[in-house]
Amino acid sequence: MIFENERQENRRAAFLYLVVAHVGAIAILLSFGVLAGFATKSESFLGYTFDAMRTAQLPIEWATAAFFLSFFGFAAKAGVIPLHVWLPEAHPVAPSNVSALMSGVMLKTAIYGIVRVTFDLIHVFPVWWGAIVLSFGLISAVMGVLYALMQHDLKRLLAYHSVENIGIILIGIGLAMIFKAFNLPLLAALGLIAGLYHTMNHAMFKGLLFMGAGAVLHATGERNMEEMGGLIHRMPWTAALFLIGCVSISALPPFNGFVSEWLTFQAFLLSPALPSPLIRLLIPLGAALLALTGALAAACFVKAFGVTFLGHWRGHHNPKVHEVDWSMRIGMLLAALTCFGLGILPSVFIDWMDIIAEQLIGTTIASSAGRYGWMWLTPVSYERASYSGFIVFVGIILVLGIAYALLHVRPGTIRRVPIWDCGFEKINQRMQYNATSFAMPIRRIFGYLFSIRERVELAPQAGHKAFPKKIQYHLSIRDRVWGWLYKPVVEASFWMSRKVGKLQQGRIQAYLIYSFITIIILLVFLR
Amino acid sequence: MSVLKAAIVSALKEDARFRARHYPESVIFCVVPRAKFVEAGRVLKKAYALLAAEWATDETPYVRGYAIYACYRYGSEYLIVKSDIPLDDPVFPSLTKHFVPAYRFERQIESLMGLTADKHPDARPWIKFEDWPADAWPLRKTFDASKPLPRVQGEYKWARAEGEGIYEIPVGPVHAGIIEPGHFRFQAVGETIINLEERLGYVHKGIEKRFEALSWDEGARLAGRVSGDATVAHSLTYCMALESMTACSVPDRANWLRALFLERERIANHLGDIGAICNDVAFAFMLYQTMRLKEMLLRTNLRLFGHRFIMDRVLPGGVTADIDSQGITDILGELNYLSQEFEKLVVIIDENSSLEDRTRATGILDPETARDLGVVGLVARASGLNLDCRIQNPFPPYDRIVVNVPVLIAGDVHARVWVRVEEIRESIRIISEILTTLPEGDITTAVNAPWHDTSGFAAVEGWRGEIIYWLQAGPQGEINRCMVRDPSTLSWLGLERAVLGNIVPDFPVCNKSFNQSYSGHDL
Amino acid sequence: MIRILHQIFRTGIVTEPLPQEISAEVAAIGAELKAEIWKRFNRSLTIRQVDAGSCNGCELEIHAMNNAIYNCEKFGIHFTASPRFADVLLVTGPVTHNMEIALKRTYNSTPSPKLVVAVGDCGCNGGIFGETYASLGGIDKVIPVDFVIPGCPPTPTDLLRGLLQVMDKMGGKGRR
Amino acid sequence: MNLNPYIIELLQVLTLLGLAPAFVGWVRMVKCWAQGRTSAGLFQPYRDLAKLFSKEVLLAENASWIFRFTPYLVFSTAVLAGGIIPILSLDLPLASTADVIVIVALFAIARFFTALAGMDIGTAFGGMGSSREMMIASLAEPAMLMAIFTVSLANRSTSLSEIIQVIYSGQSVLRPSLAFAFLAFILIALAETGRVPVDNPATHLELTMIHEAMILEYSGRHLALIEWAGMMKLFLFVILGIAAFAPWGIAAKGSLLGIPEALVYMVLKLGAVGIGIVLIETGLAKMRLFRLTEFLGAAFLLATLGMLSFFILD
Repeated sequence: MIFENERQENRRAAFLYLVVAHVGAIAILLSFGVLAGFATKSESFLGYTFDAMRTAQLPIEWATAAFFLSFFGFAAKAGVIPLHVWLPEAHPVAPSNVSALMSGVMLKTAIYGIVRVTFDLIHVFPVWWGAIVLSFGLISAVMGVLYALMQHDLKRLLAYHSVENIGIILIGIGLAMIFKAFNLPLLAALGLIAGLYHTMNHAMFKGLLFMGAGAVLHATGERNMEEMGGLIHRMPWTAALFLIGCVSISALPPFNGFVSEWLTFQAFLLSPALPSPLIRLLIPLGAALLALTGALAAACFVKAFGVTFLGHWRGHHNPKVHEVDWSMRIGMLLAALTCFGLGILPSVFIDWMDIIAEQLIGTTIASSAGRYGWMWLTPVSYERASYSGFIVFVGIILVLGIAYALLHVRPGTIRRVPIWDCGFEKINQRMQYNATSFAMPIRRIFGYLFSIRERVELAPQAGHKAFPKKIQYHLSIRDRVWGWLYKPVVEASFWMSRKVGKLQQGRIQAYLIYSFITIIILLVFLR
Repeated sequence: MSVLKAAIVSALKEDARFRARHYPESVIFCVVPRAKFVEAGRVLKKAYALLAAEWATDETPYVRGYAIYACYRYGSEYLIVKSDIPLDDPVFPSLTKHFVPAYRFERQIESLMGLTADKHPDARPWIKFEDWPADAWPLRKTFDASKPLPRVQGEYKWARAEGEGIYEIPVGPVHAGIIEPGHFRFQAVGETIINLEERLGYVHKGIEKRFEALSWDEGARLAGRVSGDATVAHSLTYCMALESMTACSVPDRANWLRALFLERERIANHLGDIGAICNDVAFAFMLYQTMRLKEMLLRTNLRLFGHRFIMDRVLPGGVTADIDSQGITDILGELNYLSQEFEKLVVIIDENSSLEDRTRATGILDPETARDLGVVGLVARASGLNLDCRIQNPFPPYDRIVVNVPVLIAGDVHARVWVRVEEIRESIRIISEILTTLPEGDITTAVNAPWHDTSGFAAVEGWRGEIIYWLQAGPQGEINRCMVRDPSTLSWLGLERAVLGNIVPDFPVCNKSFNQSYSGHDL
Repeated sequence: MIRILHQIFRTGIVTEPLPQEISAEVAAIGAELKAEIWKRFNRSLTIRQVDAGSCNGCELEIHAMNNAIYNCEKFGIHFTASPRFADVLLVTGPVTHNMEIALKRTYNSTPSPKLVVAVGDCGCNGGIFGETYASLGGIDKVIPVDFVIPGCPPTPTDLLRGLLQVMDKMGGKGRR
Repeated sequence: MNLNPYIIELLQVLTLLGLAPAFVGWVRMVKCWAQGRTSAGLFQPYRDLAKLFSKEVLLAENASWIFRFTPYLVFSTAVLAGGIIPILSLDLPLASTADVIVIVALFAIARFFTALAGMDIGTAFGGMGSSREMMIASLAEPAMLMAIFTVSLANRSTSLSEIIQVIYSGQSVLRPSLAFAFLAFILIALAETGRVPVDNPATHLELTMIHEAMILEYSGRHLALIEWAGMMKLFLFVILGIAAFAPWGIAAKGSLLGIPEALVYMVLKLGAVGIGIVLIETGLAKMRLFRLTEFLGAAFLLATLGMLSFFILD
């Protein structure tokens, strides 16, 4: 993390990461302490083993405490909103392969932790835990993708998408928890598999995208998308592979992102049976927000790919951009192939994953999901829903091929001409859309979620504002969570330390009084 | 004594010389030294005058060097200030500090006449593109207009917005619709327009120079083609300027017929505009309805007057198309039908909330800015400025007709639509009045050639607004200079301001609601 | 809405058949078009209108061609935003010095097979604006012109008739 | 092996390819009448397409493979969707390949690539169109899914054929949730197919365009494919609405003879929908771009309300 530590922002990010990681780790340890403590009742301490913890019979208050401590801890590690602030700071400054690894593995350990603690160690829990997890998942998903849309730093954008994807995973897990609490094991397995499938997908496509971003960074020395453009001509491999990542993460068939989103939707659609009125309100809202997330993610990746790889070069300097070497290409290629494989052969992979569901929930969905062979994915039953990524893929390719062949029977001429520019010949790189502009409509629609400041300054030319000579435009977008949550904490701690500083007057009497008061308080409360 | 003259006299004392040989005599003409040119402007500004036009002449045929003119307007008064400029020092003081519209007038003078505007903040040429040779000043007498211009390398410096996420939209010259060419450069962030800069001049056909090569009669034909949609108004203004120079008394019937043509032109164009504005917000139903009515008018024009736009029917000395009693009955019947149909459409426009939603608060040109920029015509009247030559400077027969022009204060697209609606109603009424009181008599009279070194001025309210022609006869009685000021020259400025803060997709409807002439501006 | 419907039914269909008498003959400048490919353009003609410097009189009449009475759409003629979609460039002129490059670029941006139809007296030869420093004269001074429709401005009937003759010359005989 | 389903599948795709332009022709025809003029006839879109296929292709100098690939992809996703949505019969071998969610996603792929193609050339208009399209999609697509979900919940399946079968078997009852979903669907269909009041398919103004702004650079056969796909999309959205809310008349499983009857029903329904579209387009002006938020927000809200009312009332 502190790899390129000469820069201020790197150190800030690293510090932030350390703080969050530590606070999170403390929470997790506390949670394990609670679990282990109840498991063994101190006389025969078996140590912090999962086997020991599993046997614990917790009173509900302590179980809740343990769950929320571990959820808080893992959520901080995973970057769930509002504990996400370190993530977009850390990813951009980390080397790209580390970013790929971070999103591929570290975020996943957090998911592993949540699943392990909830389903395995505590394993009996009330519905509202699931509702909480689902809610955090939804907020993370929607806010994550919205924040991502506002970014024009490619790696920051991807980092915010990690927040979104963690959200989607938590939606699946939350649903599974709700179903499990209502004792609907098949549906719980579906939700869990959906979440875990997305975990796997995310590792693949986010790894691919970070590698792609790294390749771009390597080739251009730029992270800011506003300074890029037209890279598809100079980095055709990276572009094509990055595009596969974009399509995957945007949940478009026949790639893998769609499979897990589809499974999550199916889990949502199977929930009318639930008896709780609160959940009945949450489920439709959840489905709506998940749908919104998917659509916004597509918008975001049209922006990311379109601005980075398409159009003309936007930058002021003009580096010699060239394709990355084969080792990087192969890395991306493998990830892309996995994305594709996960997309068209989901029943095969679900078959492999079913063991988890069996262990944690006691049911598998593979038998129903793969009942009609490897081509078909039928999570519950053939009548309810079915999807065949393979046939969709073959169908598209087939029609595409036929159309292409039919149209190229006669030799058609293709002529390369200048851009149609309304007859105005002096086109420059400024005359194309950029990332900030692309996101502007969405920024305007969801603007109330951010604190956005816009300002236009005119330097008048003729003493009249009708003829400006120079116009300066300022735009600042801030994460509201920072202002709401962290800034007060930071300010409060500064205030505290100032106050505490005042207490430290260096006189022995004062310190004696402090210790005296402390002892009295302790005595009063801890009798 | 008129207000403007009094202001000039009290400020400049003997420096201002009031000269004859400029017609009509109701328009005050004074000559001031070059050093006092701006002072005169300042004084007139304090007297609440607006700058109507500014132009330059090459008076070398009279061995006088160049001259700069500024025409001011206040209420029903026009006052023209002239300063002579020596040949060897072609510099004139800039009025831009006091009058915003001078901004473009002076750039144009600098580009086409080669007189430098002193203290003008913007040295970029206007209409003269960057690929013209720098010393190509077409309005100078020494310029050979018959040869094509060579192209040179050059660059136009656009106003440029800086900041994160700013991009530029170049639109035109070849626009997507069936529109004239012009270039608009937006500085935008996403959909928000940060700045709009117009760059016109694509249809510069050298009209002002062309006039100098034509006879006075041919000039009327050319004037009719300055802006095809306002052909009657342009040729009428030209003719009136010429007639004032030659002391020609136009038969009364001709005057009334001219007004008839003018009002018919107004109705036809307003109908088309209302439909087109609705069509720009995808309310195509209205376009087809209004175009149907417009077509009806144009066909009657063709049948009765021999041309759909009544082009070339107004000539010096009168008109060339008359109307008989059958024609009068036809037009009255047609107007009756038109009025009924139109009122039905107005109700639909008025009641359609989706339409109103698009037009209200879109493209606001507030009254203060409108006054600053000196916009004219219906754009001004939609922004609270009561400017109409038919009332303030009534030329015959409007001195005998009561005209009630609508003035709205909102300055948005809706107001501009509504001004048009009200004007159509008013024009229908005026035409009925004209036809019922049309005097008998000749429709044309002979026009003498103007005396040398006389100049004539006329201002006519075309459908867009005030059109000004200023003619100067040469030593041989030929056209030495013909200054054309289409209302577009001023009102284009309003568009740049009106779209600020609007979103990009609202620009077309703003533009259409102004509907300024490119050809009339570029000349 | 009721009012709109009422107006629609009251108005009815106002499109008129094209009068048979020909007031202006379209003049072919280019070679006869006999290629098989042109047959496809019969009753489907996409037009990109370019004002290369006209006084906007011709534009008014081209607009009128679209109205319900002449209704050029009935013949499969429609106007388009991008020259990439176009078959015909309908150019009004004179070509000004300042529009010359833009006109050439538009021509170059139109996929072949394509036709250029010059509209109006100015489009034919510069009209009253003549050939000066600013006006280059007729359209054919800048891009190859296939047909001209003269008139100042040509009436919508002339325009429509001209375009239909262009379609005829291109091949098959379409229904009127 | 029973070949009937495969014949029906083929028939379906041919119907889609063949009738989509005619439907657009019909809409234009009715619109012309409403504007008081005669039209170019039902078959004008065919003539336009045929002509475009024979024209030269112009490519901008910096067009990448994405620009050339997109028309084919857009076309093939539309055709594939046509093989899945029951147009004439429920007897579709492809029907289980994809449910409604996948169909929505198929349209999303087409849009994703069209938006990319709009940005490929690097003009202001293309990017503007892409940005607007994605903005609208990001609001319309969730609303669409919600409306569809309500229907699926009511009929306990996300597969369209199954939904229709449930409606046919009389198990489906009229619910308030379906009314909400239907209203939402109408609004969304207008948005997704780029009709007034969201987009104006007849506009010439590049600054106000949405869909057309992205394809301004296309020509020749590429343009023809995109136009054809656009027509199919309109057709399919209408069919989708019919299938989800009023499928009566469609041929049941295993019946080849029901097809002609289904065709007649479909043509009648399409005719009526065409008139409906024209009424909306005649009576409304296009909305201001950011009014669309309210329009689509209303659709989203309606759809969510539909689903909520299903969860709470049923």
